[in-house]
Amino acid sequence: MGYRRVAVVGAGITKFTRFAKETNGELSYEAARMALDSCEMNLSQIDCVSIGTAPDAFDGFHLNGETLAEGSGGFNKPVMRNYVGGGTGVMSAIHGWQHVASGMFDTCLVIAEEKMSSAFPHPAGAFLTIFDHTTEQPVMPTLLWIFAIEMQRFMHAHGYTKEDIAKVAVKNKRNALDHPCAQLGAEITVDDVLNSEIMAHPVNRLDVSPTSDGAVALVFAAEHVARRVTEKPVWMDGVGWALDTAYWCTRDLYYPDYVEVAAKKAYEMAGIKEPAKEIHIAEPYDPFTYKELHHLEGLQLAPRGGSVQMLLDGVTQRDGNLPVCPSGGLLGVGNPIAAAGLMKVAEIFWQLRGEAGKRQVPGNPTCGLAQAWGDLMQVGTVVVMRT
Amino acid sequence: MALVERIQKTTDATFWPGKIPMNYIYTAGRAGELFFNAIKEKGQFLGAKCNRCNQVYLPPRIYCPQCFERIEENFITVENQGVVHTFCICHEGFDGKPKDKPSIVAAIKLDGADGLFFHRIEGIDAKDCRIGMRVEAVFKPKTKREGSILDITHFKAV
Amino acid sequence: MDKKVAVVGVGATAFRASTPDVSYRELTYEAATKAYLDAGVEPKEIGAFVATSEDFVEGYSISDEYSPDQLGAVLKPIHTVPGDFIQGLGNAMMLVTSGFADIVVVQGLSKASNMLTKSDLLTFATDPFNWRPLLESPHAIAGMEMARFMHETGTTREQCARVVVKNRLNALSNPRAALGAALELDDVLHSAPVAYPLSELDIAQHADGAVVCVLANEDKARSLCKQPIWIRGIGWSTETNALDNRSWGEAAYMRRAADTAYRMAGILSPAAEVDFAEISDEYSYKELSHLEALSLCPRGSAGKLTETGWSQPTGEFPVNVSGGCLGSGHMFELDGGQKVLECLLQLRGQAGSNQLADVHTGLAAAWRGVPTTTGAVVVLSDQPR
Amino acid sequence: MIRGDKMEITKELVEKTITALKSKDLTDKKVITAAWQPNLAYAWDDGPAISRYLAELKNGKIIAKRCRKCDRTMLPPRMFCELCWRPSNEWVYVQDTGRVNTFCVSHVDWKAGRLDIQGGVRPYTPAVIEIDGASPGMGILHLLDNVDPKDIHIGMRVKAVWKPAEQREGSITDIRYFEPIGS
Repeated sequence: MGYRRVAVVGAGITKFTRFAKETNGELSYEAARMALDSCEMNLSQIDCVSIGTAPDAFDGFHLNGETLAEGSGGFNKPVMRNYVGGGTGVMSAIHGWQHVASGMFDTCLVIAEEKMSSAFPHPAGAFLTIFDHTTEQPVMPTLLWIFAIEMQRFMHAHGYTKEDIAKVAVKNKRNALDHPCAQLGAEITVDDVLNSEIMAHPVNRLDVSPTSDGAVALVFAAEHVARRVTEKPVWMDGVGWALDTAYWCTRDLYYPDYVEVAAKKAYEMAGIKEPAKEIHIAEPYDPFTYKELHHLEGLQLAPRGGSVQMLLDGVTQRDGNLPVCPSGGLLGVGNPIAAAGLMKVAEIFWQLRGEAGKRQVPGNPTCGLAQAWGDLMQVGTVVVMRT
Repeated sequence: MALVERIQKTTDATFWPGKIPMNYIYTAGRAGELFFNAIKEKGQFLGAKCNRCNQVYLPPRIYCPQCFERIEENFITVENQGVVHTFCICHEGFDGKPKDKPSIVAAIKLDGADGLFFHRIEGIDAKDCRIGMRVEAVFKPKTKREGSILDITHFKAV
Repeated sequence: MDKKVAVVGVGATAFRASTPDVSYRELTYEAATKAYLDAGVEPKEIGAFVATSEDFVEGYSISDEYSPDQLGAVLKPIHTVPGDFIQGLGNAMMLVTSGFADIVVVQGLSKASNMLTKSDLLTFATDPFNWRPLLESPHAIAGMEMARFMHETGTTREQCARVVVKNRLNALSNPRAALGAALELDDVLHSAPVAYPLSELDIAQHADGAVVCVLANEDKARSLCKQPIWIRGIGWSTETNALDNRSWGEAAYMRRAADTAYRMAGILSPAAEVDFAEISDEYSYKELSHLEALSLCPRGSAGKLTETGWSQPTGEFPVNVSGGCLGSGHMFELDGGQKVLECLLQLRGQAGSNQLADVHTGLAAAWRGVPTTTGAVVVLSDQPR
Repeated sequence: MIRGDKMEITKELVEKTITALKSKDLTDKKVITAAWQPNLAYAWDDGPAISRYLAELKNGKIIAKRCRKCDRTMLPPRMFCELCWRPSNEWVYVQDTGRVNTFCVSHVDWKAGRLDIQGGVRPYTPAVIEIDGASPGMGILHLLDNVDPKDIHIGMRVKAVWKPAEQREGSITDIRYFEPIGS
């Protein structure tokens, strides 16, 4: 099946921070303006806008997509919001692809924004109400529980230790030192992670990405436009997404089937037979340390039970064979949910164009992957990009 | 058949009550900060002018929604008087509960601005309110102003 | 964009003011079962799914989690569009024309009866600095819009009230509709004022229900379905959620959405080429302002035409024969779904006692309600472009 | 309009995109803010599956539903099988015992408040519990108690501790918690 070729031609990003003075519309504008400037386009050349923002409960607006439309360049334009919980950031890139690949639009401005600080002092109520209102919420669960529960199962299945998993935080926070937008770049040790306060065993403070404000924007274009505005289009060669059942307690959480299904669809579309060989650089979703490893296995970039060995062998370092989260990921750059996912897609864009500055991985990568996860351990969203 | 079994007795049809417990503090943002400080400190309204589109946005933006140029530097003062662009007579509050006394809620085009400002008109009978009528902002005393649209108590007919 | 897409199956529940005997799961499952049966497909043959919902309407902080099971979409590509059903339909169409999937499903659901604080909910969609502190009803935004529309076009409250009388009467003969009633003009005009000129009966009450549509590309449509209904054109547009710089006297968003849809459909003269329409009427005046924005009648004429019976089922251009939102119920994101459903049934000749004679092209148009300025339009036809 | 294309996200470029504040700036009104507490209240219809589930919990029993085609006993019960997508079949009672599929030891409550562990407060120990009589892997989210958190392990056998009948109200919390069998 031949698809209409779709390229990313521009990208913009705000700094990520815990409390931003800017409104959610202003954050969107800053990212969108930078993305348009990066490819010297103006708003009149944009056919449509896709907005990604995770729960309305963070920004604090019912119909948050409508609230964000104007700052996202959507005034008097076709605007559509996409939503798959935490997977929304990468879904936004997929949604941008859908708009242009459909043939209905030649250009699409994709914005992902989150202003989690509006939920004050903490978005706890939003995390409680992701669970089934009748059968789960009465035991007063929190988001941390579901991660800790999954991490426990993942460690149990493969015999992984907390010490080994902690190395993800060490790697990503160090990588983030080179990211000008990063909220939590740091030089830390495994002991720092293990000795940080216990949140919900086996999860410690430094296993967790922060609460953040921020926005990211990408410009998508059909081939004939892309060739006109840039010499270095980055092609969206494969996209895939999937949701598993909402009955999350009925699944074995040790393995993310939903990521596998999404990845296989993206690989099929991109003509990738051996992902571990053909993909040079990966940005899997890392809201928690173990999630990077969990997702590498689901993405078929590490064998089941083999992701920790890759980490220990240095394969996933920025100068390793398969650099993973060279941006610094959510653990280091920060986690304004939807924006964090699109930040990963933007990182692949900059890396493949050789524009990642101090974060640039060696060896002129030509094929990269970004992935996000979301909902009740449920959503996989994957894009494969090539120069 | 979609559902092989359905509830057969009304008493078996139960529901589960719940709330989404959230609490918010919003920031006014870069443009809003200037706008509300001008109301608070000077009793003035600020608009943002896009020279390219020849529009004065009120409340001001850091960007022009139409051409997307940055207009953060182009804030100008507009008048405290203007005309009623449209209005309605509101009998319910924000929560849908009936009010003791209906209010006149109006969209007001202040002189010098293109954008509309929303507030209540007081001191006239509802049936005397007209589209096109001139009105003026009535501010609280400066010491009582906090940087909010409620620093304006209401608009009155000129 | 020359690829053709058709609706090959549709399923819906009845729309009712409340549905205490089923949860959102069973409600959606019923609509999906009917739609798949109608299309002759099994869930495993469906390539992708689009759900439409908004978190705070459903009562979850991440409502999309609960979308796959009742659609048979477990481990399938499914995502949520927090938008009107017709926007979801547009997204599903993109999935077909891009070649991602041959068969795509769109789902809309309303459990409006389960949301107890609807006025608070709409207030929560407004600007926290420039509107909320006034503590005024969100209906005031519609009331002010109605007043400006009447001022600019010369439309009267009586003309708006005629829309209510028409649509609620139409709903009496539609077994799916929740709110059929035989009203007189005075019942509407003298109902309690809410945000005058808007009165209680000018405002659509809510309803529950679910609609599922199955879309397919041309090959699949012709093999699956004897009577595919083609999506000839579709469009959506947002003006702005800000109150200060929107158009108050006309539904500019609907004009732009319609422009896109008509361009895709190759329609130059909508009033002549469209046979009937199902149009958003969450508020009585919206049917009139939308008719004008959709270029189905000249600006300023919709009220007068309504007085003449032009938009009655027996009139020259039937509008909201189903009863519309006023008669079927306002169902948040599902509003567009109700309109698409009724258009499909008319075009298939399955609209029962409300069936119009000799209709080939219908238009469905939805607005996302206060405080938004987002509209979506789809032109459906028994013949492809 | 071909560009040289050497765009790099630098510190200078992003510096002015965000003005970072501190929590105190919001609470002390160093910047202009607006507070809002939305009133979002619901009454979700339980439907035939969950209303029966809750009614049986009130009776001190756990009920599941069968899918004959998939040979699955599904908990919580549902009117259709989400895998084969057929209407589900008969109701079956399952046990109030089970096995810990996975768990964690939480030092925070749902409001992200820290529990006073040093002060002797017991951490929350939520778990996914595979219920005996339901299909393998078919678990529910609940709490473990009456066990030292250090002794909890995957595979541990547990039993429901119910509220007294007169206190039960048709809720998952009619089970107070699960405790190890034999404790």
